[in-house]
Amino acid sequence: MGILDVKNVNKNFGGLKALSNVNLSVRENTVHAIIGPNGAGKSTLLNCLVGKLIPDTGSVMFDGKSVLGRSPYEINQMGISRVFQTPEIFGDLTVMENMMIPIFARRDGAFRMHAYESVANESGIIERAEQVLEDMNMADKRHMHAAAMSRGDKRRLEIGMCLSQEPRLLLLDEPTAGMARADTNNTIDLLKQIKEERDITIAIIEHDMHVVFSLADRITVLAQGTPLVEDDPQNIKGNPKVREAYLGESA
Amino acid sequence: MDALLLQILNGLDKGSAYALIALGLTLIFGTLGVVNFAHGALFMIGAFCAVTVQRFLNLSFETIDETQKDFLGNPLKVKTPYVESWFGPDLGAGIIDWSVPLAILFAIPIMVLVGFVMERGLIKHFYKREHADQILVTFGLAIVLQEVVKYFFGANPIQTPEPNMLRGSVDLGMMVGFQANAIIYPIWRLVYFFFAIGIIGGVFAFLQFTTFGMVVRAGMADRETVGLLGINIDRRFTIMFGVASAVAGLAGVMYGPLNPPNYHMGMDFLVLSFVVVVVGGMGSLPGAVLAGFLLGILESFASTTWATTTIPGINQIIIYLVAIIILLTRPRGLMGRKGVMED
Amino acid sequence: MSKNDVTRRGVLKTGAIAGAGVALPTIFTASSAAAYMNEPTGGSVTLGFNVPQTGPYADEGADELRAYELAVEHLNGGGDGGMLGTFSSKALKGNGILGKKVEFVTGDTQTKSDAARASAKSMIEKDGAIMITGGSSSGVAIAVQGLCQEAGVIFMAGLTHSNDTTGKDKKANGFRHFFNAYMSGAALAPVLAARYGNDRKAYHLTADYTWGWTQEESIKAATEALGWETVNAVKTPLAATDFSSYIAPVLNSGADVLILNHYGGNMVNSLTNAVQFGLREKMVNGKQFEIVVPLYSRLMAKGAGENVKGILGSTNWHWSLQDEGSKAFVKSFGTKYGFPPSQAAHTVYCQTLLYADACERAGTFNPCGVGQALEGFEFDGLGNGPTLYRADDHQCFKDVLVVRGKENPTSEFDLLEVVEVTPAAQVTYPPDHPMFAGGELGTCNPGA
Amino acid sequence: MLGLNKKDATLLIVVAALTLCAPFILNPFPTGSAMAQFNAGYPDLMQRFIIFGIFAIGFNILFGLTGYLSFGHAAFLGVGSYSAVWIFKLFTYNVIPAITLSVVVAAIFSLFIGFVSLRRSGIYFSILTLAFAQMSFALAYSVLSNPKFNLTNGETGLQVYADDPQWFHRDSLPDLPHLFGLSMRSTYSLELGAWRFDFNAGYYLCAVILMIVFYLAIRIFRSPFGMMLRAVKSNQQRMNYTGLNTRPYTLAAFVISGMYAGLAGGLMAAMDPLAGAERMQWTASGEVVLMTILGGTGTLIGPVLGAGFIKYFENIFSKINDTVLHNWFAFLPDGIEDFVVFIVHPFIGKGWHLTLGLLFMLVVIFLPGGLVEGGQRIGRLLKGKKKAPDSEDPEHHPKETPHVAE
Repeated sequence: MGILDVKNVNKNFGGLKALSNVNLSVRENTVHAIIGPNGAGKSTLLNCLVGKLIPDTGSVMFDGKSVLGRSPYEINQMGISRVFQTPEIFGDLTVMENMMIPIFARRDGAFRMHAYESVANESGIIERAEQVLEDMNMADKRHMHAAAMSRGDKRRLEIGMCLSQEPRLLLLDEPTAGMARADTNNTIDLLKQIKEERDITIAIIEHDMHVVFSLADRITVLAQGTPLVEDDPQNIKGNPKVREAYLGESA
Repeated sequence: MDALLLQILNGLDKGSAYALIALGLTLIFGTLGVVNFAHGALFMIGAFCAVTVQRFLNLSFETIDETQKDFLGNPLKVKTPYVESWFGPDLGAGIIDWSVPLAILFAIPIMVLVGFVMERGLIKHFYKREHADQILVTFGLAIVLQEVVKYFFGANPIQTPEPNMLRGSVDLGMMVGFQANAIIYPIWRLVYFFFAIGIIGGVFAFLQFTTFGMVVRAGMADRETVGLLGINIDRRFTIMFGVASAVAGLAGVMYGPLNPPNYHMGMDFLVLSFVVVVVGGMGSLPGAVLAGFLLGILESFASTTWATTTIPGINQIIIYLVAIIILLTRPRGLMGRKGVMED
Repeated sequence: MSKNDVTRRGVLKTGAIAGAGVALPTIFTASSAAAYMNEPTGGSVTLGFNVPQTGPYADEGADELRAYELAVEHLNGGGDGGMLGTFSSKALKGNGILGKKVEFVTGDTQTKSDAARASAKSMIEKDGAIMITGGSSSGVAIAVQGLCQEAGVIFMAGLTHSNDTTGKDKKANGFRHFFNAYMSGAALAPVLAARYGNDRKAYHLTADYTWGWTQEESIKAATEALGWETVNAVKTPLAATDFSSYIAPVLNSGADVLILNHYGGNMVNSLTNAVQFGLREKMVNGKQFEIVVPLYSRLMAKGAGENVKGILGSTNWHWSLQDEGSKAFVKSFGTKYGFPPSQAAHTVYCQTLLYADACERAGTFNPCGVGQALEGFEFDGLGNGPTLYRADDHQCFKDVLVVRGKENPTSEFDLLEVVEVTPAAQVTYPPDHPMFAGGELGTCNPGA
Repeated sequence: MLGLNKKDATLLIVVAALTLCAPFILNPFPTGSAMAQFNAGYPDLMQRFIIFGIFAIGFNILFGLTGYLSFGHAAFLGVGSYSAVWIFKLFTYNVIPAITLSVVVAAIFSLFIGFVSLRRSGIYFSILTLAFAQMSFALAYSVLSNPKFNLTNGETGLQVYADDPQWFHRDSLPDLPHLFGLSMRSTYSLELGAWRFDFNAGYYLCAVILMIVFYLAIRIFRSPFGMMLRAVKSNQQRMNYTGLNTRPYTLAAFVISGMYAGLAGGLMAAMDPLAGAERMQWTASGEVVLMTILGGTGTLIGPVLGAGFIKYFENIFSKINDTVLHNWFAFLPDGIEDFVVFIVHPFIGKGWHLTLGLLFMLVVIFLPGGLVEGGQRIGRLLKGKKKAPDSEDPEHHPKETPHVAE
């Protein structure tokens, strides 16, 4: 039993089988990578985990509770935070505000009518946000508008926002897609550091094998909507089926 | 039965106007991704093209008729249009009589030009701005256009009558075996309906069968990809804006004889045509046409005595009620595609 | 002064705020020394012309404004004097009012009650207008009349045709020269019966708001009294621009007359649509189908173009009248502006003269004095024959014109022809007539 | 002060000072002078400045913070006015219950309309609110004013008649809206030489209420709730995936702004006890959009400035006519004078709509931050002359295009 258990999940779009019979189990405190060629159903699977899509059949259990039919914010409140392929941050807000919002969400829940209190008086939240910014090495950018930052910084901020919620499971959707090599390496370092310093489970969808093999404890290979294999990184590298389905093309 | 047919017929001509305006709106929205609140104003400008042509044809010189007196008791100045003196009274009067259809020739280049100027001069700079900004700037433009027209033509409606030949009505009921007067229908409304069908057919054919249209349709589906193919999509979109503007303008030209144009007719139609577009589904051309006719017919039914006695005031709110219901039950409208203006 | 039952409110109106100890000295801004609101202290007196300058009635508003400027010119002794020369009362000397030069301010009603009240208030509060006049719709007239009553200035209504203005919404400070829906009915019905017979079936299309309803009620009552039958009366939305779905069922209903209780843009479009549907060429019940537009205005007739030809209706005044007053007015207006005045222009010109004259006769600008001078005032020479400003409801009683769209107009202004001048006696009704019941004139309010 | 930081407290004090001294500030020209035309310090217009300021502040809480563009807010204002006049008709002319009820009724109304409309976003939301508002207008203008069931008195507007019950009215009280006996119309005029200044009871009631609601608006802007609303505007997707439910946040903002609109409507009726249906029309909703944008969306003071600007235009600018123009340009040679008047003519007086439309377009195109941004730019320009331009300007950043409709 892992912290996240996906059982017999099927999802069709019209006639197209996007996912068929997906079984997957992410164990606590591991980094689990899901890889596969384009159109393998990685994003569909991810969307089923976070409440954006509902599978036709099957079950998705997080920590023993079903996530199916819950909306994204409820699933987040259960302890799953998600990092997007292109960084989703609050562009019009400052970095500091970006960091405070997830902390508010964790403290006050999905909605609270705190319209008369002042943000300036929320010392607990401010301290916590400053500490996370410190951890992310972004303290000097706290007053910047988030939209004005570089892509790498936006990614860093987004990860920081997710971490500030102390999630039980962190979902990363191609976190280095479209990044320059240097930014990619920075991100890898950041994620490695997170993995070492915290008790956290990470599920990562990735294209870049360099990233995958630097981070993953466990890898699931998806092809045409079905998991091909699930194994340790070393074994995946040598698996002929994987080579054929995936690595073969890009190698 | 005949009452039913009658209201369907009545809905058709109103629906034609809605459909034409909504078609143009959707073209602009689908190709350029711009929400154009000035589209009603284009309709209005079209109608005033007809007014202008009529004024132009009626340009006159004055002769003094001593036998008649004007309101101050002075000899009456009689006006004779130049056209009548050039082409003779009969042909001249005939030309004036046909001023509305003639105005089509005048309106097409004018409206295309207006469309180009609008797109190049203003809308172009708003592709990257928020929809709210687009709405606001075109809303401002609509006010300006309407006030300019009012400045030149006044606030009262101006008659632009149909040609004599097409005046009056036909008894459609008798043709299909009802008794006399059961279904009478004005000729010009029939003309308008078929004209609208023609234009709609033309636009669809244009998009369907020309390479230009294919590119535009591809652009509507995925702008970036087409841009990547190295096709100058921007220029085509400008042309598309001209086409949409001409469609709205022609709808306006031909509408004049139905109801005399006034400066605020654009605003009157604007809200309704937006409702039509939304009900049809943002970005769906067939949806816009379908919803236009559908809402026109529904509106007609809601104005029957039967409907208004059953639910008082239903004729005033039916359109909005339908819009609300559709939007809540079919969020993408009748034929909307996924992912258009959504989050 | 009105001798109606003095209500609680009536008592308060005169005593107004003075009686309320807590209140500051004045209501509005009359300084406490003044005997009444905006008492003119210098060598001039300011009138407030509140007309639609934007919105669909802007053209009528513009014509009203022209007439106001003309009236001011004449009052101050300029121009040819216009109807000052033909007016039966000779109190006006052409030296302003009570020796004070007449000045004016203008406001834009936008044909919205809110905006009209705002601009009237601004003219009273800011510009010190002693009298407010103008307007082109009944809703606005009633709203502004109410405001003038509260503020303590005289309101001389412009174009307002609803029975309510001098019916349930009448006010002691408000006066109407224009005729009303009841009078239209009373004047039209006999003409209709004479021309179209007593055995007709009428179908009403009515603009769905206050004025439309009172007009429908009036015409219905008048025609039914002559033997007509009302087949149906359908309300049309005010915002409607196309009336085809209302017109189409008319022929099927068995009706042989269509009565359009519409005004302005509504009238232009409904009439255009009705003609389009070929109604006028039809024979129903063995009779020629007819259309009637009870309230005509020349500016609107122009909008309807060819379609008005031969269609009967009523109007307050028309420039082709040949009495001395009308001729004088048309001459001075036409000379100044190059085209003949509309009925709106005529009525506001008369109202301005009547107000000025009342001031002269009363010897004061005090609204109560002016009101008293106007109440029961009988005059002639202003174009509508002998006229009475009735004390009970402040409505003018005078001849009403029945007109018809002209078949062969000689100019763009020559659209209507007068077919009958209905004498005042025939359109007079008792003050307690049920269509006008429900309101209280109250007592005049001088504002201070 | 009052839980505000120094900057906000200064702003509040400035606004308070301006509103309290408005009778002086708005009447800068002597009464008899030629420039007196530009005086705006008479009670009716001053009241309007404040009332529409309140309306726009409320609208800005929805539009400025969450980015939801409502084209139907005038409906709440109208509903507020109708409720207030009904209180006058049935119970008392005292304005306190009337204004209270107008806020409550507007809240209920906006809760319902907001609940339905907020199921959709972007232009769909705009059209839904527009549809609701137009329905309300049609109902108020004719359907609900029929003789059998006259709730709104249609075209004329709802007003108090002599035969209305007014159960709690006593003869010693003014026969106009009042505050415990102090008539809203009572005005004290101060004559100072050639100048005249009007101090109107109704205006000061409005002013006090404005200060209260402006203070509340500041609190909302600076609160975590306000931050959440800005986050909704910025990125709803991120909101959802951060564990926040956007629906109640937007609904709360919608209801709050509806209550502001209702308050404005109630005050309007309290100043002038007549509620006309036109104030519910969609063009009236458009007007508050114009005010907010013109002043500066999402800023605290912007909407108030925008409201003042437009109302000044409507009431003062629209009264300039050709005669006045000829007076102004009389110093020019005749031919040139006529030409100048001819050029200017279409834009002034009854052409004020045209000028307003042009101005509005210019603001949207060149000054998306409205008058407030204009002021800042000018301020920066002036500062820039003294010292080198600040490269680290926290207020101004290139804005990323949002990829979803707000």
